Amino acid sequence: MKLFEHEAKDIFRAFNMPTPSGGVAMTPKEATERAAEVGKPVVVKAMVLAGKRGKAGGVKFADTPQEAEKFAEEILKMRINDLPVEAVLIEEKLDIEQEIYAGITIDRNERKYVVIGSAAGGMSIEELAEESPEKIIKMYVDPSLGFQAFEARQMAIAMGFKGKQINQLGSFFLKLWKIVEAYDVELTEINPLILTKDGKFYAADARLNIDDNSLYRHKAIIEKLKREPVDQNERERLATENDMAYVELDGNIACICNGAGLTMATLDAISLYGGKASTFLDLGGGADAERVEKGIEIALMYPKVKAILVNIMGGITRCDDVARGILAARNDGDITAPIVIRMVGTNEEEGQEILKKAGIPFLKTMEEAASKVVELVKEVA
Amino acid sequence: MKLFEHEAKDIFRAFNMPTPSGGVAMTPKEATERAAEVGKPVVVKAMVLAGKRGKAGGVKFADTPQEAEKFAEEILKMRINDLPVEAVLIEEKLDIEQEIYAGITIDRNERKYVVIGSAAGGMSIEELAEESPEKIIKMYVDPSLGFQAFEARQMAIAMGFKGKQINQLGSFFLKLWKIVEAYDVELTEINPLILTKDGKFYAADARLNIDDNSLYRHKAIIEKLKREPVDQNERERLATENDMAYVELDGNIACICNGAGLTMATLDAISLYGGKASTFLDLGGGADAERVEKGIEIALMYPKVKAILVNIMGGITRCDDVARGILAARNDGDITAPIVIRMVGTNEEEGQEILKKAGIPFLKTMEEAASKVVELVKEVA
Amino acid sequence: MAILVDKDTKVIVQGITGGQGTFHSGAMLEYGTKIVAGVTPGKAGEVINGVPVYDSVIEAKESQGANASIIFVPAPFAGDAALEAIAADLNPVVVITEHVPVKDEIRVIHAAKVKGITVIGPNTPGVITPGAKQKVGIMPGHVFSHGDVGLMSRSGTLTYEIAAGMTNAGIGISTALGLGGDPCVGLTTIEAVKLFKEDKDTKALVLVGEIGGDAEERAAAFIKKEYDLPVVGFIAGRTAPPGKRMGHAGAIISGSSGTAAAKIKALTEAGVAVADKPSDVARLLKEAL
Amino acid sequence: MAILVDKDTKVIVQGITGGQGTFHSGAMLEYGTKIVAGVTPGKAGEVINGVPVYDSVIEAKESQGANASIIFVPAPFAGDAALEAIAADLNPVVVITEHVPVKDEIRVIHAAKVKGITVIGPNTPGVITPGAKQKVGIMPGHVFSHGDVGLMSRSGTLTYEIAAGMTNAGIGISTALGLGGDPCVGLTTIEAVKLFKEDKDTKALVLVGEIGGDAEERAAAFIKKEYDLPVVGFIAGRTAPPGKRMGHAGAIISGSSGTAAAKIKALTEAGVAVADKPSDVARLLKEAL
Repeated sequence: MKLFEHEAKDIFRAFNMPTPSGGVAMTPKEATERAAEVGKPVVVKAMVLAGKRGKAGGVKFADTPQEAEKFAEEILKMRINDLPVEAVLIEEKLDIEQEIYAGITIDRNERKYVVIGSAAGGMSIEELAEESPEKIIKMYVDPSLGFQAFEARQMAIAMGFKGKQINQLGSFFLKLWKIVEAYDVELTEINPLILTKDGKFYAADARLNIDDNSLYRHKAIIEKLKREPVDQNERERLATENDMAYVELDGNIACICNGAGLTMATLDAISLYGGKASTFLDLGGGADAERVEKGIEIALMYPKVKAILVNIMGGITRCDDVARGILAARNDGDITAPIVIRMVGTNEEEGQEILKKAGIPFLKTMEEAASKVVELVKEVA
Repeated sequence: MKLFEHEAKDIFRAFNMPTPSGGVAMTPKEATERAAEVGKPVVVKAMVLAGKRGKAGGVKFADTPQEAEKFAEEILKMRINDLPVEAVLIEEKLDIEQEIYAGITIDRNERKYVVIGSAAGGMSIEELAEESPEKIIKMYVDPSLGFQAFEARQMAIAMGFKGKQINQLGSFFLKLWKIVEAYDVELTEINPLILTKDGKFYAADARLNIDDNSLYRHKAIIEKLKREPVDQNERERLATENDMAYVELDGNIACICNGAGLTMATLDAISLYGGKASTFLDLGGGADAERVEKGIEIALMYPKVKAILVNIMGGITRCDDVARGILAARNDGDITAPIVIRMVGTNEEEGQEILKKAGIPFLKTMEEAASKVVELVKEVA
Repeated sequence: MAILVDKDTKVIVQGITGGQGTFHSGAMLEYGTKIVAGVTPGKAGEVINGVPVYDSVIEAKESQGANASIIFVPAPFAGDAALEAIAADLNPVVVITEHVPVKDEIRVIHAAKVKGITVIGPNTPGVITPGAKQKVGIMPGHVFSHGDVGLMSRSGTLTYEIAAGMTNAGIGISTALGLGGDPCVGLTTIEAVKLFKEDKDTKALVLVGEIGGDAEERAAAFIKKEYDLPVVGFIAGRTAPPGKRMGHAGAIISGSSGTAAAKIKALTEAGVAVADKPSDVARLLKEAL
Repeated sequence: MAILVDKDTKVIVQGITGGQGTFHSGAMLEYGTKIVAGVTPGKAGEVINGVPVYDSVIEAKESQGANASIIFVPAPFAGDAALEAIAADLNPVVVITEHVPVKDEIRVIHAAKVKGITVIGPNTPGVITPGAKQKVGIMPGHVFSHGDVGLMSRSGTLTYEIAAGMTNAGIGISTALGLGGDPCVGLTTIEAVKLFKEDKDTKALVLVGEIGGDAEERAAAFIKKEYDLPVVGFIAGRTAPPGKRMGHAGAIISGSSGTAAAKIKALTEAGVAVADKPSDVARLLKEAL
């Protein structure tokens, strides 16, 4: 679950991490009030769960409350990365001495949390990693001891800080770690973490992603946020509700399969035969007829879809169940695009029998099926 | 810091640990109200930070609110172990199927937390350890992993529980561990933890001691309790405020020394010569003149004191500082009992010079000093 | 011979009384797996598929002499179940459960590492050694035939697809191994290659990877230096867009890292024949052997 | 020879810029201790008593080649400082600080144990080896003279009292060691006895104990079985009442355990000559040697 910047900053403040003064506004009028409260030049930022909002025009500096209102109005109307801007955050514009990067994420090779810092913040860590990898300091967290205060200070030292800034910046890293531990955070970034001209550190930005698998442990915070995850469109939300993995792509063939690896391989096969997939839809293990029907329904809600490829490798999933699901979808008139079916494995013969009786054709290999669906789309176009 | 039972139970409830219904009362009238709210027979318990309050008459069962009021009135007037009863706790009288012991403390040999349980609760764990040690189950907590749910269940299994009670009791132990971790608890006991006839577990009692050295980490809870540690008399409190170790004993000679080991050894030496100490007072390391004077002042507040033995082994503590402190106390007229001084080590000669000039006698070995002070007391008596 | 699971493997099924545990313990027993006990706290005395149920792993182990565990308990309790298996020195510990919080995974993996225990998964189909008729997992046993090719993969059904293709082509498997679809898993790709290297009955490898992380690149570096037998690879997700989780929590391209192209390049440079389609794997194996 | 501290010991003083750190680093230097660096985060570049100050232990160690640490930082930060010293592989780590939370002590002791590092204390006067003119601690150096008797104790000034008595009687010390007055300390009594047993220049032991716990009983059992040289004991707190902390957090009789009587009995049965008064220790040593 990705938190909005202002939500993340509420948590930061609960851990005594300094953030710029200001607050969130849902309307241009509220933005004026927030800016007036700050009483200094402010930054107006789009609250949207998408990266690169700065480049999309979602961050503006305003010298007066009136200007803040104007920018808030503009920004609140925007969509960034196909997502609506939910609110704006009005914050004091800081007097910047230095922009710093601070983050914690999980290193999948080490199977450890890794704390990352750089004195060259402001740009994305990926860009920084390409341009100046030597400027990135990484420290792995011992799984039995956790991240220690002395290690947090070592981060600051390695980043080139001196004197009391070692303790100040170390304290920032330590608090960030405590937040990671407390909230099952899988990725957090403060970029930039700002050192002001008068020598203070502030979390000027805040990214905080909570491990979705851990949300059952954090009911209090979800309750407090009073919202569901919002970085999804209607189809994505529907798929999540039905516990299906669903990703939209640029092509026009919807792939409905069981298993993530098989679904990816199916997408790839379509590409090999010159087609382009529109949809990654993994039904998961042991899908029954109803689930198959639901999957077809969700896939067809996406306007780009011109054809469907169902590719099932029966293991726990039984081919007869899949066949019944397809049949039901057809009988309900849900299948509004050409469909190609490939289905092998558990109860393969029973499933094929059902399809045969219903006059629905099916294929035996995924290569045949992929090549067939690409052909169909070409005919439709 | 020892918490009162009702304070400990507030924490238990915050961790979703079932406790009997009821509440605390400061007056007999409040006790009636609490009992009426419970609406069933209740137990009226003295809130006092002393063991064996049951044997002292501090726990009574009342069938009606009127009876509860009467018992509350009696109990609120009591002193148990020389401490006033601060309040009474009125709680539902449970329908007991079994009394269980559950506790967590620190094992000083293993340098680990140890979880302790017994299906034979109700009596003190020390008595139980003597009578039926085989009924006590102990499990050490791995310092890097902490106490795990499966270990908590193993406790319940080893204690002889079966079926869903394994999970229920396991959950009790796990919550107790989480409290220990969250609040730097050095000792907690639920004795008895009651299994009711309808198959539910309740923390019927609650003992919770927080490591005094960790209190700086728990300001929120201390704030919430709105009290200072209360299991001390005025002299003890004064010594604590002045960061001195102070213990009152049955004899009549106050020992004022530097270092806990030396102070104990001085007490023992007095006993060897046929005397009895009234006071253990360890000034700590590096005591200055003011501190020595303060120590003498506190020691003499205890009415039992008939003579004082100051025994200083100068290391960080300087004998001249000690001499100046004694001199100041004498000059202020604070020394109202015979005093014997033994003082060696750092700046020994300067210190002795000061005492000599002031006409205050001193001795060179602790044996001489101990034997001398015992003589003095005999003369006084 | 094989790796991880063989005829001497005696398995405890943790969470045997749940739907998944009951269903798959039945399927495993049918395949031939030696399941000696099940564990569900509070349900000691029950019997599932003829298997006695205990309250704790240690009781089950001590009563029945088990040496491995497979875990079907729900995600919130899976980490605890794995720690219980590790504490009882079962090895390997196969965690089928999906959606285990990554913080729990890290704790489990670290605890296992300290004791030298292999954790497979979480979010894995498990391990199967067809020659010993032992599967500790949820894969359909009939698609795996006995032979001398080791198969490892980060995904389930894709593994079955490739195994079925191999079986149809008359190529058998020594051990097939699901590594799990999560970013953090116990046994890593490179560790699996090392295990197969030590197994004298494995004469070739199939490495099925997917986008996300650089486990395949690391394995490729090892293969280039240390592994002399034929290896055929397949990488799923060539057409996956960056920044999207493709079903598996671990299948995500972040920035320029974790792409199929990079993995295919690394494997090719290590002398691995990389298949374009799952069905090419069997053909490339035949060419290589 | 001696134990823990000798002429090759090169010490880092953590918290050197604080009052205690500055005062005692001066006293240690005066005694002859090789202090090579101090550490106070944020104060790199300062010089205290001629000793250069660094921001971190690792920097201090790498710059000056230290191998031991003494810690004077305030209690809330002492656990972190000890973990920093342990991470930098300094050994021993002497924690002078009093009032360290026991939870922190447990973490530190465990972390050290995993790496085979000796932690002395917390709440200890430290270690002194008079023959090498090295003290890593706060004891007054002049009361300890060089010789072949090992001295260990759970208290400070009582140790000085006994050491002074030995010095006056012409008995010298190989190494004297404060174990610390807290219930949980790093180096335990029995471990100290074992270290002295391995030291061929220690010909006899003085074991100064006090009420609380059963460290002395455990050491007595070991001495009975494995230690053949003379041992003289002293136990403080014979007249202490149960249930009261006698100054040290660890000096408390709980129920019937931790009494002086039990300790004296165990030591006597192990062949240890137990002194009635501190001044008897030197006499008993003379008789034994």
